[in-house]
Parts: sequence; C-alpha cells; structure tokens
Amino acid sequence: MSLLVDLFSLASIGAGVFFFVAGTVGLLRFPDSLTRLHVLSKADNLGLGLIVLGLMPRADSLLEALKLLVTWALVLLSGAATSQLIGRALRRGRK
Amino acid sequence: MNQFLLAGAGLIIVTVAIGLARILRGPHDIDRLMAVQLLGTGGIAALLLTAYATKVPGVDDVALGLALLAAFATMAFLNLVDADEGGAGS
Amino acid sequence: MSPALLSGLLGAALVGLGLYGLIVHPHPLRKLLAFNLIGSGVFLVFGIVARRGAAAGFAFDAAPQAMVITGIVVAFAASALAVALILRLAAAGGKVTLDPKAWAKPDDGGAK
Amino acid sequence: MSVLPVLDLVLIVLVIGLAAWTIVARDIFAAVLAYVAYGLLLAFVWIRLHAPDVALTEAAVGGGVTGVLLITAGKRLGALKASEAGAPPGLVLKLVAGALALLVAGAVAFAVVSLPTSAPTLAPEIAAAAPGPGAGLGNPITAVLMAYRSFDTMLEKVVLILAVLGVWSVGADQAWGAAPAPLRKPPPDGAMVFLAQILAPAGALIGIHIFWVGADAPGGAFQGGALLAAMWMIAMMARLTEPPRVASRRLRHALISGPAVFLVIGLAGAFIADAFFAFPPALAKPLILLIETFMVLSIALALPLLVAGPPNGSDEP
Repeated sequence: MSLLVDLFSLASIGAGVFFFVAGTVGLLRFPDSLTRLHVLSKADNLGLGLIVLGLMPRADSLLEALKLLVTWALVLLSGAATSQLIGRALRRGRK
Repeated sequence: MNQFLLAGAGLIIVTVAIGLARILRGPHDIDRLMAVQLLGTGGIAALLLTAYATKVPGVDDVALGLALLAAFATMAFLNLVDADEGGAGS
Repeated sequence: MSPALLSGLLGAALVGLGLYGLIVHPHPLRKLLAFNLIGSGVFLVFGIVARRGAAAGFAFDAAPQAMVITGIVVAFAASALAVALILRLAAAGGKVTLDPKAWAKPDDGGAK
Repeated sequence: MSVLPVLDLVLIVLVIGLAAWTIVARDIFAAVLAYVAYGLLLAFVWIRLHAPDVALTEAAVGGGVTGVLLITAGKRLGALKASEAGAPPGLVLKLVAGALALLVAGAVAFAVVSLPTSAPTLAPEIAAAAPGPGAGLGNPITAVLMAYRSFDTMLEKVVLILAVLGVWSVGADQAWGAAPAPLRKPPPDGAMVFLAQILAPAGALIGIHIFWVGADAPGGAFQGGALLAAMWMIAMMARLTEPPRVASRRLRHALISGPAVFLVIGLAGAFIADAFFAFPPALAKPLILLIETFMVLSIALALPLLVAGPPNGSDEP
C-alpha cells in the first residue's frame, strides 16, 4: 500500500516539476508577452495542482489535505483572474 | 522518498529562479511581474514539498497565506497601469 | 555547514549589500530598498540566535523570534512613512533628489 | 539528508542574487520587483530556520503589503526622469562605500561565526514562566508576545499608530479629514471584482483561523492581523469598499483600541495581579484573547491605512 502511494506521489510530483520547468522555459523563450502569459498559467495551474495531488495522500490528517486543496484552489483562482486582467491590459497596449 | 521531495523542491526553485531572468530582461514591466508571479507559485510548491520532507509544523499555513497573496502584487500593478492610461494624471 | 550558520552569513552579506546601496544610490526609494535589506539582514542574524538558542526540548528560542515579528511590522511602518514622504516630495517639487543644492532657489545665491 | 544542504545553498545564493539585483539594477521598477521576489524567498529561509511564525509574518507583511506599497511608489516615481533623482556618485565614493560595506559585513560574519558554542537561551525560562499557570499558551512565541514581553508588544502597537499619524500629517492642509485616495482610480474590471469577492471573504476566514490557532500552533495576532489587512486592501483595490475618512471617530477609536485595551488591562494587572502587565492566573487566557482581538483589529486597520497614504482632497488626483 505504501509502495503504491509512493509511486503515485513520484509520478504526480514528477509531472508537476515538469510543468514548472516547461513554464520557465516558455517564460524565457516565447517571443511576446501574450504567449508568455499563456505558459505562465500552465505552471500555475497544472504544476502546483499535480504537486498538491502527489502530496495529498501523504497528509497526516484530513484537515491538512484540505489545506493543500484550498491552497491550490486559491492559486488557481488568482491565476485565472490575473491572467484575464493582464491579457486585457496587454490588448489595450498597457504594459 | 524524502530525498525525492527535496530534489523536486530544489529543481522547482532553480528553474523558477532562472525564470527570474525576465526581471532583468523585461522588456515591459508586465513581463517582470509575470516572473515574480511564477516565483510565487513555484515558492508555494517548493515550500509544500520541503514541509512534507522535513516535517516542520505550520508550513501549510504559510503556504496558505502565500496563496492568498498570489494576486496581490499583480492587482496593485494593474490598478496603476490602468490609471496611467486613463489620462486622469498619476 | 548548518542552515543556521549559512543564514547568519547570508544576514552579514545582506547588511553589507544594503549599506553599500544606502550610501551609493541618490534616489530615496532605492535608499529605502537598501535600508530594508539591512533590516532583514539583522533579522536573519536574530533568527540564527533564536535557532542556536534551542535548548533541550525546544526547536528554537522564542524571544528573538518574537522580536523579529514585531520588528518586521515596525520596519513596514517606517517604510510606509518614508514612501509617503518621498511621494510628497515628488508631488511638491517634481523631483526626489536629496541634494540640497538642487532645491536652492536660483535667486538666493545658492544659500545652503 | 543529502539533498537538503544543496537546497539551502541554492536558496541562499538566490537570495543574495536578488538582493544584489535590487542594488545594482538600473531600472527602478525592476529593483522594486526584485525586492518583492526577495521577500517571498526570505519567507522560505525562515522556514528553514524552523520559524514558521516569522515566515508567515514575512510573507504577509514583508512580501505582500510592503510589495504593494513599493510597487505603487516605484511605478509612480518611475515616471520621473532619472536626472530628477540627483547626481550619481563618483568612483571614489563607490570604492569607499564598497570598502565600508565589506568591513561591516565582515564584522557581522565574524560575530556570527564566533558565537559561543553553548548559546545563551531564554527558551526554558519562557516555557517555565511565561505561559504561567492557567495561561495555556502552547505556542511559545505567542507567550513571549502576550505575556513574557507584553510591554514591548504594546509599545510596538503605539509605534504603528504613530506611523499612521505621520503618514496622515504628510497630506495637504486643505485635505485634512478627507479620505485617502482610492487604491484604484478607474472603475474596476469584472474579473478583478470577481477575484476580490471570493478572495477577501476566504482570506478573512483564513486570517481569523491563523489568529485563533496562534495560542497553540504557529500563528497569532500579528500574522492574522496582517492577512486581514491584506484582504481589506484587496477589497479596496477592486473598489468593493473605499478608504475611510481620516476624521472618522469610529476609525480612530478602532485604531487605538489595540494598545488602549492592552494598556488598561496591563495597568489593572498592578491591582488584580501581582505586577504591572501581569495577568491573574485564572483569567490569563481570556484576558490575553481579549487583548489579541483588539490588537488584530488595530493591525488590520493600520497596515492598509499606511499603504493608502495621506488624506486627499476629492478634486486633486
């Protein structure tokens, strides 16, 4: 059972780290602000989400697991709303 | 397993830090801001990973606080940028 | 090296960097940033004192940590006051230089 | 433990790199953003020093609220021409400053390295004396703030209020009594209103939770108050609410309620307990909780007022 949990964490956290790497590469390599905004949301949403998913079975209590989930939900909400706002500001030429 | 969690945390911190090169390069202030936002998210992820590996109590609350403030700087920045373009003076 | 020792050396480096910036930068906001670097460097030195003060059964000495917490809030209050003054300076004269010569009126013969 | 030292080293190199960037960056806004990123990473360093209470305060105050303050100032001042900031220093001054900085940093580093091996500590004393019989404070930091060094904590609140007075007095004479300028001038975007409508109540709950658990776990009045302050600022940034008029009596009473309640109970300690700023053992926990509640209120009001700045006449932008 614990081996199964470890394997699940390993896969999920590994994938999360991958998305952070991808997000950083995109932030550095993509040509303009709008495309960079696009990769940023991948790291925010998927990267942190997969890491939270991988850590959740390792939580000591239900409250701890819930806190992990709320942390991700808050970042998800903030990321989605600010991406929208940044995108709108960019389209109006405000940089 | 703990070594793996810590390695993951280290990898995230390093990559996100490389992304901070955007603060140096710009070219716009908004690009710089995006790099800081990526650091914020990466910092939360690395913090959670380190917390589960080293078992320091209370770290989940710190991550929660950081998540609450993830949009804080961006909101302040956009408010100023919008005001500038409105032509109503600074 | 232990994280406590490393952080202590980090604190020393921050104090040095901040001091350099505080002297060299003419812009008051840059001076404020530099001053805050000195402050956090000092807090870190406090932090390692707290960590080293861990006696049997305690992870840390709470007294220095509590002082750092109040210190962070006071440092913020001071920064906010400084920012208010800088913005007022900019609004009043259109410039933020701290050089008294730049503020001397042309007709008073450069009086200090 | 083989990865951890590497992680520590990476973290410290990064923090020094960001600190150096705030000093050497040409662009003032880049310097400000580097400082905000630095504040975030510093919270991580505090976790590595086993200080989650400090990390929480640093994240909320050092990274969050200070970040908004500096971004606002940096963006406004960035519009000024570089020549308006004063002459850049000459090479001699740079060299002298560098030498002085090296000397001071070296002295601090030497002091750090040569700290006595058997470090002096107050930890057992605090554990024995501060929570006292009946106080029941499991978190030693709350015990220090509220019982062991309570007079310092009360004075720290007074400093906060003096700073608010200082910021208010910077405003123009004719604006006195008015409200500070709103944190956003144009009407807010729908997405920002939506974000604030969810974030502010959720954050207020989390702030109160962190204040409440502070008796036994990391958290407390400072951390909870700082988070509540941030949430009020988020609401003001989305124009869900406006900064209050500085002439408002209710605002002023709420602002001083923290230190005032603290002082009254502290003075009463001279009669109902054995000393100035002592609590009678049976009542310690409820009294501390009462003081902390008003302290949270004071902090949550003072921090946003400090960011909002001096009162502003309605006609002037």
